[in-house]
Amino acid sequence: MNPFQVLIQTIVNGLLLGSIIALVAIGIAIIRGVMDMVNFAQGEFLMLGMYASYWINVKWNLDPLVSAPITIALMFILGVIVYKVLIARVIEAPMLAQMLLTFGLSIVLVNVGLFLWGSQFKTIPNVLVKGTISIGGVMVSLNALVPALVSLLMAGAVYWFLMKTRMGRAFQATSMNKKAAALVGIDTQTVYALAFGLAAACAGLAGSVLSISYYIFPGVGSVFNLYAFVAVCLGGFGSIPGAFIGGLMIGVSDSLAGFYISAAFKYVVAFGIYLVTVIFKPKGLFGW
Amino acid sequence: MLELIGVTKKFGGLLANDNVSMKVEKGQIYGIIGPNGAGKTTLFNCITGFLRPEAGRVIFEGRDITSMPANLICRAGIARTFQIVQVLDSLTVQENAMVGAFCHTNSRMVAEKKASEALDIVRLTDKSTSRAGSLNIAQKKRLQIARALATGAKLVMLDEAMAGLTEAERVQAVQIVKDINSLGITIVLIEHVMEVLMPVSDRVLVLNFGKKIAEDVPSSIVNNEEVINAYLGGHGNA
Amino acid sequence: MSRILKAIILCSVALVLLVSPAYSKVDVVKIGVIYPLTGTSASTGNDYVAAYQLAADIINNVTNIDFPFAKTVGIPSLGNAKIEFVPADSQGNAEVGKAEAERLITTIKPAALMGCHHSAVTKTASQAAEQYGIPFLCPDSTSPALTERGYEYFFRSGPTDNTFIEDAFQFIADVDKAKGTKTQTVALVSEDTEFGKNILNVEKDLANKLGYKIVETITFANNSTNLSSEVLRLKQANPDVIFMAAYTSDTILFMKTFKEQRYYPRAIIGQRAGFIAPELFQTIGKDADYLFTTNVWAADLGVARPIVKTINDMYKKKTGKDLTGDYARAFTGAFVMADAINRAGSLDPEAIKKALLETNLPGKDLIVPWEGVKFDQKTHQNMYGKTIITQFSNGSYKTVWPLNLASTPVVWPVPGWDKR
Amino acid sequence: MKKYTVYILIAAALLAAIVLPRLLPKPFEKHVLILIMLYSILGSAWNILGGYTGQVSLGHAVFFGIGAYTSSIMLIKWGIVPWVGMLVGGVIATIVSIIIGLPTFKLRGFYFAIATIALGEMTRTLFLNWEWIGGAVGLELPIKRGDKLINLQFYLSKNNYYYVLLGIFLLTILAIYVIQKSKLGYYFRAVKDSHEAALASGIDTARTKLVAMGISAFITAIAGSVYAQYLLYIDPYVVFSSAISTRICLVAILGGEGRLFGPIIGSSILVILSEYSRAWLGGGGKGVDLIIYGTLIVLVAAFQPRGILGMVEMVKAKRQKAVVPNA
Repeated sequence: MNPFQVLIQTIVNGLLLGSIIALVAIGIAIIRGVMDMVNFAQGEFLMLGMYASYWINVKWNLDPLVSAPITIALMFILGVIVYKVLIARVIEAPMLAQMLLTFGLSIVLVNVGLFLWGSQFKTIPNVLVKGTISIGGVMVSLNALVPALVSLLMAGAVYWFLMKTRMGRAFQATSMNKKAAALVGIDTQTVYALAFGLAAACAGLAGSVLSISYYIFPGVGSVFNLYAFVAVCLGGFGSIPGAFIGGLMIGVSDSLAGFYISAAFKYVVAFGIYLVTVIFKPKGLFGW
Repeated sequence: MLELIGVTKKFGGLLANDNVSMKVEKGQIYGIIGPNGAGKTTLFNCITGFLRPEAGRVIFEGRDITSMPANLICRAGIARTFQIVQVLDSLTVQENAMVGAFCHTNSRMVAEKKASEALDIVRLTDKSTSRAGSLNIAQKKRLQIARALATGAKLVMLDEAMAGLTEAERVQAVQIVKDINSLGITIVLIEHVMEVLMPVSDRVLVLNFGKKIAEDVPSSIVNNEEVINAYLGGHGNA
Repeated sequence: MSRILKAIILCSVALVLLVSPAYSKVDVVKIGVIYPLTGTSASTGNDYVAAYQLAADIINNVTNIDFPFAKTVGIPSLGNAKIEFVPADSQGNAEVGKAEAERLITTIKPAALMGCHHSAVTKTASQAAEQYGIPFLCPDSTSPALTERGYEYFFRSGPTDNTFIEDAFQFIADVDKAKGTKTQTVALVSEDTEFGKNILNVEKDLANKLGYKIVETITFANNSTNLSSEVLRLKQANPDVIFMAAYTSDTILFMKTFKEQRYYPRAIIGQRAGFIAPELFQTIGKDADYLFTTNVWAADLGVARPIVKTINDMYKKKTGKDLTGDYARAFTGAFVMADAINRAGSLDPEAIKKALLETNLPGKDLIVPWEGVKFDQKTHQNMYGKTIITQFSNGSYKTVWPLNLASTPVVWPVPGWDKR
Repeated sequence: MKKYTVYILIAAALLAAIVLPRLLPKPFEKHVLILIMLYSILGSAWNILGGYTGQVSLGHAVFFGIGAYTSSIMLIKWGIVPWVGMLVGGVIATIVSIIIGLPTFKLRGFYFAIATIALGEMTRTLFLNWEWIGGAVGLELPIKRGDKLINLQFYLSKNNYYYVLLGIFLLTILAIYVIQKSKLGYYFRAVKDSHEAALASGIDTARTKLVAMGISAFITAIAGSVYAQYLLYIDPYVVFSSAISTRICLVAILGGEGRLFGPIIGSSILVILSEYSRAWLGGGGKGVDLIIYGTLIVLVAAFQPRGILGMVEMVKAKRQKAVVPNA
């Protein structure tokens, strides 16, 4: 590979990684945007989504991409239940209580996963999409490309939903002014429950597409969680395009730093870029 | 005492304050009126250091305080309240006032004393051990004033201290403003309720769309053509 | 609300009260084994425990195999007392490992402690044992520093990183000669914990000493989300051989990324850990083929020595998996310990320590291909530990080096992705 | 009369704290006590910044690690007694906290919290690759037998570790109490409640936050030094782990953030629960202990968001309300 190809390859790798980070980040951004709280358990929802895909594959031999609607539906229901049972109790509470709850939830979910399915790494054999294509010497793995495309579509769809649909506007109204929203007949509790469900469903979709290329184990969520949070902050908490672009930026900086500087310091560089950005734009690139 | 020369503040393309000049004399009650969005609060923020004006100067007691940090402006002697009330919810009423009083003292005793005096003036002494978060809106507005007073300010700037109050509460608030003024403290008031502002003010500034359209004694303001057209005429009893 | 408060208080009180000492019966020899039973290395830890339990089964029951302690019940010199390996969870965390060591020492009164897979945990747990004067036998951690501390009660039956890496370079020299290749450049890839860094340091020294050119050195973050830039660097550096030290998750990700980038050097030589985890084959299947790893054990050693196969079959019956180098070492350690206790004829730590120092097990009593177990009198490091090199093929490890143990001819150089 | 009762209560609690390790003979119990004290200190230190001043840090392991590393390096490389290293570590941590604080205090709420997580991870990576201080291989502290206080290493009696930590804890509590009653304490709480009101009261909010962070970092580093002396082994995964940062924060929130005795309550519950549940259930390898641990956190958060002390206060308030109408 000549230096130019290497550069392109590095950027492509970064974009592919970034889009996976964005998949998780979008869910965090929805919850933050609508409910003004942060869900530290979003990575664990991703883990559950991956296991759902895995077990559906084991039991009915369905490819994760085929079973994605089932996974999404399951995760949506789970999200609504989690909201109703737990989150609803802290929605008015101070930030610390919300943090505490979602922290605890993530510990519980990881270990319930460990309890039920053991700690072995699992992957789904014989997925539909596999192989690598070479474009001018640049290698693009198809089962990494699928999550990237899905991530883009998901960001677009969620954005469209929030901006253009009636329900989406109700979400937005609620996020801007709860009392006013209630006055015009929006049931904020329902909106919150749906928003939480939607975020969990996003994690479900992310789990489906990620399970074709990544290994699955109970701690898989934490692998992505931190990067996803940084992406959301970088993009501006609550902004869907922000989360998406933040994810891509983190991915690309990780990849470039890993290749051109040092693999050992790639996290330092990626986080450093984030810190420098928020120091100059404290609410992130697209924050409001 | 306080002089503004050509203060201009932009938000993006929007001119929130356009070349505003004004002069407040010591001991005055100075009113600022204007319809919603006229730039009154922005002007307050520019004076008190919460915003940096793009152009113009703010002079307080002969000192240029333009773009000084808000906390230093407070130390220089200008204290303010907020339109959206900002009290320290988890502290008691007394403690809220003490936070202001610590501006010029390190001693708890002194701060306690100053705070009690301020609470006396705003008639909140009986509430001094309650949590500020448990007060009603009128009490919170008065508490803000107490905190401002406790800082030992020479100039107190009140942002809509009367808005949203009942008739009785408003009468009480006007009385408090007069009491404070009688202690020799200069006051700048923002209101859009004209009836409240006019009787107490010595001088009134009218803002519309960020521009100063008049500055005069109240009796002249109510007869000013431009004010009637732009403000009273267009918006009735706004 | 107050009901919850009460519940919480009750729970806490109950927790405190329930900490009663587990009474140790005289007729049971208890040995604490500390491994990561939760957390990212949990599956490894649990398989270790299974290996100890298999050892206990063989020692405690009459088993019709030709192996020490198999034909008798328990420890003969202690009135056939049964041996019990009591697991404790280190969570892979040094502080927890030490706390668990102390807890075991003071509650179950173990005759000895064993463990702990992660070198950092072994360091702190053995510290506790040293403080209490309890023998600590480490069968698995490979950090050379462990036996350089001059501890009185610390013994290690397994080989150290130095041995593994020296043998790996010897393997390259031998295979170069046999196949007529010439390996000149190497890349060193290590994860960033104690395990990886130790190996990296030893590898650097040896490569320089033996005249190999290091064209790339990479330390990567343990549990990475993505390793594509690391792989790209390797691809650009294009070394003849890649040396790699990684735990399971990263090994899986590395192999996937190598394939995605369609890159394979002449050979990849792993340093155990992720490369001998059963999940590697279970998750990436045939893509694991041709991987080399240093090792202490492989099932095909059973071809020459049936007892090895028998014991592997027993383990497989118990867990559904083959033994690996890790678990075979632990199993071996269990017998080293049983042997010492039997010779000591008492549970007194000093007697057991003395017996350990006098250990002299012949290679035929082991399932690992070592000359035997005999501890250096000063460092307490087993002097006879030995490496084998295995190559993955069809889901199992085939011994390819040393040549006298090889069951399969080595595939060298390894075919690229497009030629499989 | 009321003050009198308070004094008696304090004296009784102190006495209990001193006698407690004598009543618990098993080293594991002492280990638990030591951890409780350690996390009480850490939680109290966190409380200064997070509880009183309202800046939620999820990266306090940075200061903990700096403390642990400074005293260890000074001991190993130059043979300087850990007490000196401890103070130097505290000072270095304070300087680092100011360097971190200057840019990050512009960030509000979650942005600050996430930035501190990122900083924690960055610091750990730097230490992992910094060979001079041992890198990933870590540092083993030389064992000094003979239990001299000056060495801060107690080979025989774990009680001494506990008493050292108890002493530091009491000093911390005292310092916080004094601060609470002073102008600084009022300023901390003002900054937490309303940034605008604080500014308008003449408070230099940035400086106030820096002071809070500096004090908090100093105490955290001191605790880190003692921890290194206790474990006698440190590496970046041990002392810079995000799990420590999280736990420090949980301890303070669980007990009731911004309350003097919140951390010791939170730490008692959290440490006892996690240590004992692991001891009983951890051997199974199924994570049951952590399920219980997590569930407790969830329950407290969902049903008593203001922490245990918040709950106690609420119960008290209810009783008072119930009494008042009759009286």
